[in-house]
Amino acid sequence: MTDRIARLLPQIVVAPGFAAILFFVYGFIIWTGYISLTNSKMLPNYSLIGFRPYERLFQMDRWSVALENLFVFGVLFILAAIVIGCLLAVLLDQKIRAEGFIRTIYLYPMAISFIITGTAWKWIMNPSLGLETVVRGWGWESFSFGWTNDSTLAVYALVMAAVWQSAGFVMALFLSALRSVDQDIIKAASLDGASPWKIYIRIILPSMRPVFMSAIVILSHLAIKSFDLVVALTGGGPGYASTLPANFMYEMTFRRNEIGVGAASAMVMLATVAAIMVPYLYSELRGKKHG
Amino acid sequence: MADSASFTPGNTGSNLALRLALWTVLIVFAIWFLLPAYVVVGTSLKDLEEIRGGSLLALPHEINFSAWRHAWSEACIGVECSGLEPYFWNSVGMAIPSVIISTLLGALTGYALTKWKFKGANLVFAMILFGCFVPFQVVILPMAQTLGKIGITNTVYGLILVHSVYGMAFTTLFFRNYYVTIPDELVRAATIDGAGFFTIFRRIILPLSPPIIVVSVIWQFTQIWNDFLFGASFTTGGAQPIMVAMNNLVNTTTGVKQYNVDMAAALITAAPTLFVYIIAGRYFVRGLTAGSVKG
Amino acid sequence: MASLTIKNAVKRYGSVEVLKSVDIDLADGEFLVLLGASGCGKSTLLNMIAGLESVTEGEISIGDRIINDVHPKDRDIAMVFQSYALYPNMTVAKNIAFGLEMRGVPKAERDTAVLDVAKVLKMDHLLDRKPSQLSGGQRQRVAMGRALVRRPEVFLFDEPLSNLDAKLRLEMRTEIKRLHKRLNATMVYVTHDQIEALTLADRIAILKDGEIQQLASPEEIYDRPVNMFVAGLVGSPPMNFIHAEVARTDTGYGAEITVRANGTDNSVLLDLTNHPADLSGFVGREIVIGIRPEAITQTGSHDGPTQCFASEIDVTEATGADTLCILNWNGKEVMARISSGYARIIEGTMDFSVDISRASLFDPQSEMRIA
Amino acid sequence: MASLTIKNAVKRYGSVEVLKSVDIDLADGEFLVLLGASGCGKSTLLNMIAGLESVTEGEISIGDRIINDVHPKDRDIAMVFQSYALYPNMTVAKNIAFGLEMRGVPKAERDTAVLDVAKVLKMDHLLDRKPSQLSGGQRQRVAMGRALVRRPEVFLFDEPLSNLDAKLRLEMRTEIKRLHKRLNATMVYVTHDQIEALTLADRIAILKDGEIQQLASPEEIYDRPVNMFVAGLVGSPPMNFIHAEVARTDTGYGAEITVRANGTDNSVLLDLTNHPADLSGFVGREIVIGIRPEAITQTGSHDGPTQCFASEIDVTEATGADTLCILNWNGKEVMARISSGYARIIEGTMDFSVDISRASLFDPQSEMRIA
Amino acid sequence: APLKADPTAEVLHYWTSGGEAQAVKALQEAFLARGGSWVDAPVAGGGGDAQAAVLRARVLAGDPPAAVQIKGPNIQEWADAGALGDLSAVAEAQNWDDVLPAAIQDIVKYEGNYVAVPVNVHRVDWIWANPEVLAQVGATVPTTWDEFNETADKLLAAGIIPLAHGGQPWQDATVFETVVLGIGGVDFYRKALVDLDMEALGSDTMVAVFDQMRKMRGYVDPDFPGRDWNLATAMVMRGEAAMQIMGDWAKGEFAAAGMVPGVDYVCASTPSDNGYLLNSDSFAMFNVSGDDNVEGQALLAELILGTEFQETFNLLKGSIPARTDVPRGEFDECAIKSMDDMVAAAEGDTLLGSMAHEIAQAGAVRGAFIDVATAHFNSDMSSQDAVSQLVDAIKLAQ
Ligand SMILES: Nc1ncnc2c1ncn2[C@@H]1O[C@H](COP(=O)(O)OP(=O)(O)OP(=O)(O)O)[C@@H](O)[C@H]1O
Ligand SMILES: Nc1ncnc2c1ncn2[C@@H]1O[C@H](COP(=O)(O)OP(=O)(O)OP(=O)(O)O)[C@@H](O)[C@H]1O
Ligand SMILES: [Mg+2]
Ligand SMILES: [Mg+2]
Repeated sequence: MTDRIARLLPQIVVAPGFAAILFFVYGFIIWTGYISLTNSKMLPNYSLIGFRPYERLFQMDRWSVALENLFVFGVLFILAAIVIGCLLAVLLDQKIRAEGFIRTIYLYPMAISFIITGTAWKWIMNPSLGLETVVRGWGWESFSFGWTNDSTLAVYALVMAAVWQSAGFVMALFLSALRSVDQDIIKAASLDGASPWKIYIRIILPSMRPVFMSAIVILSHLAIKSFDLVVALTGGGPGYASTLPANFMYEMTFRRNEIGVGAASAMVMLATVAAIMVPYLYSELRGKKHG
Repeated sequence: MADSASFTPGNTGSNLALRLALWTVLIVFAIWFLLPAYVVVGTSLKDLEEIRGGSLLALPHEINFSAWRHAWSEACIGVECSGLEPYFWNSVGMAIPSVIISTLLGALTGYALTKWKFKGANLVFAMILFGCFVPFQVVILPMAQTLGKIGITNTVYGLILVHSVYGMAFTTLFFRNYYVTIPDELVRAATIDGAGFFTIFRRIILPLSPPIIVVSVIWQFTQIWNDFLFGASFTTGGAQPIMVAMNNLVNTTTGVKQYNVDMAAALITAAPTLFVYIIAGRYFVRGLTAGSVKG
Repeated sequence: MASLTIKNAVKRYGSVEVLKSVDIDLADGEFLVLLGASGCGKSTLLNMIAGLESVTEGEISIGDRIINDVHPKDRDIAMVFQSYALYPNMTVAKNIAFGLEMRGVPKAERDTAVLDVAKVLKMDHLLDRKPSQLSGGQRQRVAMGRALVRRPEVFLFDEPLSNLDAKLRLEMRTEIKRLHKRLNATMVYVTHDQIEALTLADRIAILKDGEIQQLASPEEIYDRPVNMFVAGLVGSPPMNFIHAEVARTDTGYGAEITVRANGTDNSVLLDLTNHPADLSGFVGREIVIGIRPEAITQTGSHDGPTQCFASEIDVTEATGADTLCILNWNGKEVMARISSGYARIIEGTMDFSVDISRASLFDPQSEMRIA
Repeated sequence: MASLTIKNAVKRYGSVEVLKSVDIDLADGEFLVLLGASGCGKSTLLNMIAGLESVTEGEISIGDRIINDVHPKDRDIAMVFQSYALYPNMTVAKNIAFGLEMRGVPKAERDTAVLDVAKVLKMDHLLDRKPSQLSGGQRQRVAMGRALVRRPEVFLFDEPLSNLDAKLRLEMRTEIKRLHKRLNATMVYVTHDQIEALTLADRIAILKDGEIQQLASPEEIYDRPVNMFVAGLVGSPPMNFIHAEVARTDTGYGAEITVRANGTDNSVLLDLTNHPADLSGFVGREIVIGIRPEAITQTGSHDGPTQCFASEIDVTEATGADTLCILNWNGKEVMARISSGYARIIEGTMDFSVDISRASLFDPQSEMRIA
Repeated sequence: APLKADPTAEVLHYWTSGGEAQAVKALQEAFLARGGSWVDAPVAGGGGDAQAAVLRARVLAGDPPAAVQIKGPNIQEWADAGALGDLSAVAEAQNWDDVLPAAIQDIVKYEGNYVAVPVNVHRVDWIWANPEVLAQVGATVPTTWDEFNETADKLLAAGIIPLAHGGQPWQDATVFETVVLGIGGVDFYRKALVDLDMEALGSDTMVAVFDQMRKMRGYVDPDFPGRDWNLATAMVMRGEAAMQIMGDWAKGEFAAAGMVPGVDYVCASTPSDNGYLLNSDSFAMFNVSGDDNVEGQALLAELILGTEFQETFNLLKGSIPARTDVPRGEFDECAIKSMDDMVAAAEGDTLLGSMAHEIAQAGAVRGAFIDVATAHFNSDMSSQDAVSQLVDAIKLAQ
């Protein structure tokens, strides 16, 4: 009997946590899915009305803007964070004196909440308060940095602040991967006549595919979850030019008494996440039987 | 180290130019990263007069910590003029148990999933991992209902529960990826030596885990400390964590916006996480190498 | 009593059959080596004995006790792993004592036991070090110590030497052999190094794809391999396989091969008359003659009945004590081993003596030994 | 012209002198093996030749050209690494072609070159695979291909076989040897496996702590090691060192040792008279007699002048072709090697023949060979 | 029977800024003075954006706060959901029916019973102007929209920001509704913004409204997006800008800075034909359990609508009392104007609920209005497009 328990112990240990995840993640997703098929307004309401909330969702201009923004924001944010993180990692990898110090500078934004990040950049991007005035004061009269105040630029302001916060983390990821690259490969490439630049471009970076994957997964999770940053930096504005789906969902659910539509938008977000994550997880875990 | 300079024993001339370019880029980025910190710190040390008169980027004329004192112990948040101090301790009281619980849960789960592979372990892991990606706005309403049912709404326990559960997705990822690199033979040897599941965990696995514990703790602490949404939704008034109080404080203005107090408040709020990153950042990078990179 | 009996053991992972009906019967104190290529199921079998993997079918017993369902810790077995699996966070002393501690042996007793074992393994001065501060050989010794201290009935070794360099491997091999003599415990030892197998084993079990090919003494395996797989696996440099047709001769049987000498291919009749195998059924058919390199050597060094003929040396390789010569027989490479003194003098064609009585004959279809 | 000359090369890392004035002069087409223990500076020297490490002092030239300051890619050197250092993201074909591509060779030309090399190495069917899909031996071959395709003047190998298992190592060794014969390129080969060194080299340089101990042909090194370090490093099982005092005898010189036989220690006088070394200065002093195991063997198998006496066998180890016997001389272990036929019959005490003319004598103080 | 507990009330509100915070403080002090125990639950930000989530979370958790600052149709909806308690007892004892104007009663009553307590009445359609700045271009506060545009152009020419504005959606909507009221008139406002008459929403008048909005956009400085309203007010105070269109809570900021109406600043209704856009804050009383909480609610209700508190509170907040019988003595000229105008508007049936401030509309419909108003204001969308978007959005939101 005790032997039986001993043999089942791993399952027993995993069970509470897994049960919690099942309930708090999957249970809630199912709940949300259900609600997204109801006419819930102020409070959840459990009588089904079919896909009407989704129809309404996709007719809303605000939602198209949010989706479009997510696409622009997500792609640019992930690309920029990876490019900058990668660049910094490669540069820091050149036997830099004071590497630890510089690395800390690059990494510290990770520690700061999006609320503070957003607020700080809001101040800096404020045309009359921030950088713009300063630079113009130096004599560069046409300098313009008021991205948050321009409907077309606001989403780039979000990208910039988000990249500011995450690039250091990506840099850390890449740096640690660079450190574990086989030195002989570099020597071999150098003997083969490749310049240092070529060695990075052709050999080292392509061989770090798993790190790129990890970085993309982590960054896309940040992108999809981005909410605080929008609230603090642009407030979704000007107008709703820089809202993201998470903000849309919040606005619908809590401000507009449209819980059904909010739930529908949440389900669309989750489906997006699943579309990225499931293939990734599948390919990651399949080959690791002996893990 | 992927050092390329040593490949060119000659050519010191172009090397110098390269080095210069390299440092330029590094410094430009350092400035970019430091700019907000500079603005926030600088402003928090100025008095209002100076803020109004000078530019955002100017150095403070004289260091003036009154804004800090004000934000810490005097500023009004709603009708209570207690400063951030009580909320700071709220956050501490919430973050520490949440970090401990989620780290422990993640460690145990990661250990069971890698070293005692049972049927479906990978599926369980994948399902837990997906929890990382659930936008928190989605779970507020069902979570509120649940907390209400359990009867821990508007308490620190509610927040601890929430953070532990959603944190566990991340910590499990970290620990699992780290434990995959620990040879299974260690567990086998210990099994033959007569150690059981928990003994092996406590005596063998846990002592090997500091690098990843550091990563997990830093990550979790940052996430939990910086959380606004859960804190704002599931607590009110005196029970709120500092991030919410800070937000309230920054939005509590009387006539003139006290930028210096706001910035000081932001700094006080960010201080613990900054401290953790600056002190333990090196271990963070090291732990990343050991763990999640391979994910 | 610590005999080890494996009856009909089968291991399946899902639909993959990793071990197919393995039967092994070990007497108390016997030293069995499991030899086989990578992935043939050696570790799996060992893990099944240790209780780290379940037994799909069949029975494993130690003494009279069937242990299929006994927990590893209660099997009275110790195991040494390829990677040593030392607990990195514990000192050497703690590593060795851990098994005793888990079994509730009091501290004082543990300490003496550890010290005893450490003395036997000449590492009592290392007891306070952490594994990371040890050299490969020292780590290996700690792993042994951990197994020894518990005085189990059965020792299992999973390629314990493969992480060591050649020199150390030699040393540790001798040490294990000595230990076995002293303890007289039952040991099962996994390796894919045939030299290790030959030098250590009382009996060797040769595994291929989860099936035992031959289970016999090292001499038997070396001299009388049951099939071409075993013949090719054991022996370094490996046995030469020469395809030839059996013909009846005046005195009995023979097989004609072509041997390149002085630039031309000459026909040579290998005399199989004195060979113990019954070739009556093979006249006019092709067989495979397996001759080990050391059975083809300079003239005047064999004891038994030999046959001499000249052969051209393509390449020589001096390995120190011996020199390997690559000859050309039947248009294929054949390796001969001569003593080093010769190689340095002779290049080109020289006379070789072939001890055909020590050759193994195989049926090319079934690849089985012709008895 | 692709001779390789290293003059007085020194390498320092900060204050640590890793290489101390190394002098090597290689003729075109010569095969040099650098042999030495781990950390003795083998890789460092190779990297300096390749241009991957700077030269602190001294000169390295290929042909007439001093290459100290030439960029690696312009040195016309190819290198094969222990870890193979294949580019994991490229196919085999791309891996091999990369060096050509970097040198601006047009695609069509590259493709033919790659195919040629692949055929030579029998891996034209693998060209589209990624390194991760290859076995160890195949990877090794790709690494070779990458070096070959560029037809450089000098090949460098840094322990290219140490990641392979014994069998594959043997195969690849032969392949490298054959390649060298075919290409007749200058090759420098690093290893710490003495068998590899002995079989491959035209000349061997033995390194210890950054200093060359002996630079000579394999025979010279095996038979006439300049010091005890070299003697102990080369040969497996290693040379036996027997400490004994030189005495004048009727015919010349001798050294008395005690040999355990039939349970008692008997005194035996080893006759050094026929030994070429000049022992006049050593009478009454202790010397070290280095005898290789194969020089102590069953009676009747030596050609030269031998000496026979009985000795007790402590342990035997059958390694297949030969059997190693551990004897007890002067209270210490001495290893003898006999042919396998004997070992299986004889246990206890038997007669051994010792070929003392092949022994090396050393001064125990300086550890240098007595000429 | 349980001992009579101390009255306790948890008050969820978003009055964290300026005069508002002082006003709440006054209420708290009064409550404490009556032996109550006040649990403050402020959730700052965005006119209750953050508070909305908290409230829903608390209600779903079955643990609502005692009093929550909500208003307009939201009260009806919460009541409809069965979340609100009944204040009839207090109301009757205090004669609320007699002292509250009908328009206010409509807001705080559900099915004839009081479920919320009105705190104040805010007028939304105000212009706050800095007379000195206006004088620089020889202007006074405009009384028609044409005049407004003229004055603004002059200010612009003089390098002065004509309109201080914060680019948050609700502020955009505030300007929008005053323009609707001004350009379209009272009836048009009622049809379009209250009754959601599609014809009115799609009419040329609405096009004209958006044309005016486009002009307004030109009168705003480039830094306006995301600016808090009180910072815009400060711009008027400091003379950086000439005018601000904002509800009378802006007056709290002037007062807090020690400025005197008619001297340091002037208040005037935005141009319209006697329209009055009403905004009223109120505390909805949620179903709570426990005697102490019920007591607390009653006490709070009584205090809030007490003349004394109505006076102090509204003096601080800048609004006018919800009840009509509060002595006017202490109030300034702006407040008095507001009181007079409200009485007149009520008589002339020109008293309208504010759309932007959730009196006329709540939730989805208000959101739809705001979306279009802000989208138009922050882009170069044509008025025609804006109108058709508005029609679509309102249809979708209903
Ligand atoms: N959990 C598993 N699921 C499926 N197949 C497995 C599992 N574990 C091992 N195998 C397979 O069983 C076979 C035997 O594995 P085993 O580890 O016993 O080989 P081995 O003989 O020890 O090889 P090596 O010399 O490389 O250690 C291998 O083909 C392996 O792929
Ligand atoms: N960058 C360096 N700084 C300081 N010392 C170094 C450096 N690189 C190598 N060494 C030292 O130089 C010595 C020689 O190293 P090298 O790699 O040449 O040894 P090796 O003979 O190739 O050994 P192995 O067989 O282990 O590969 C070692 O003691 C090593 O610690
Ligand atoms: Mg194995
Ligand atoms: Mg090396």
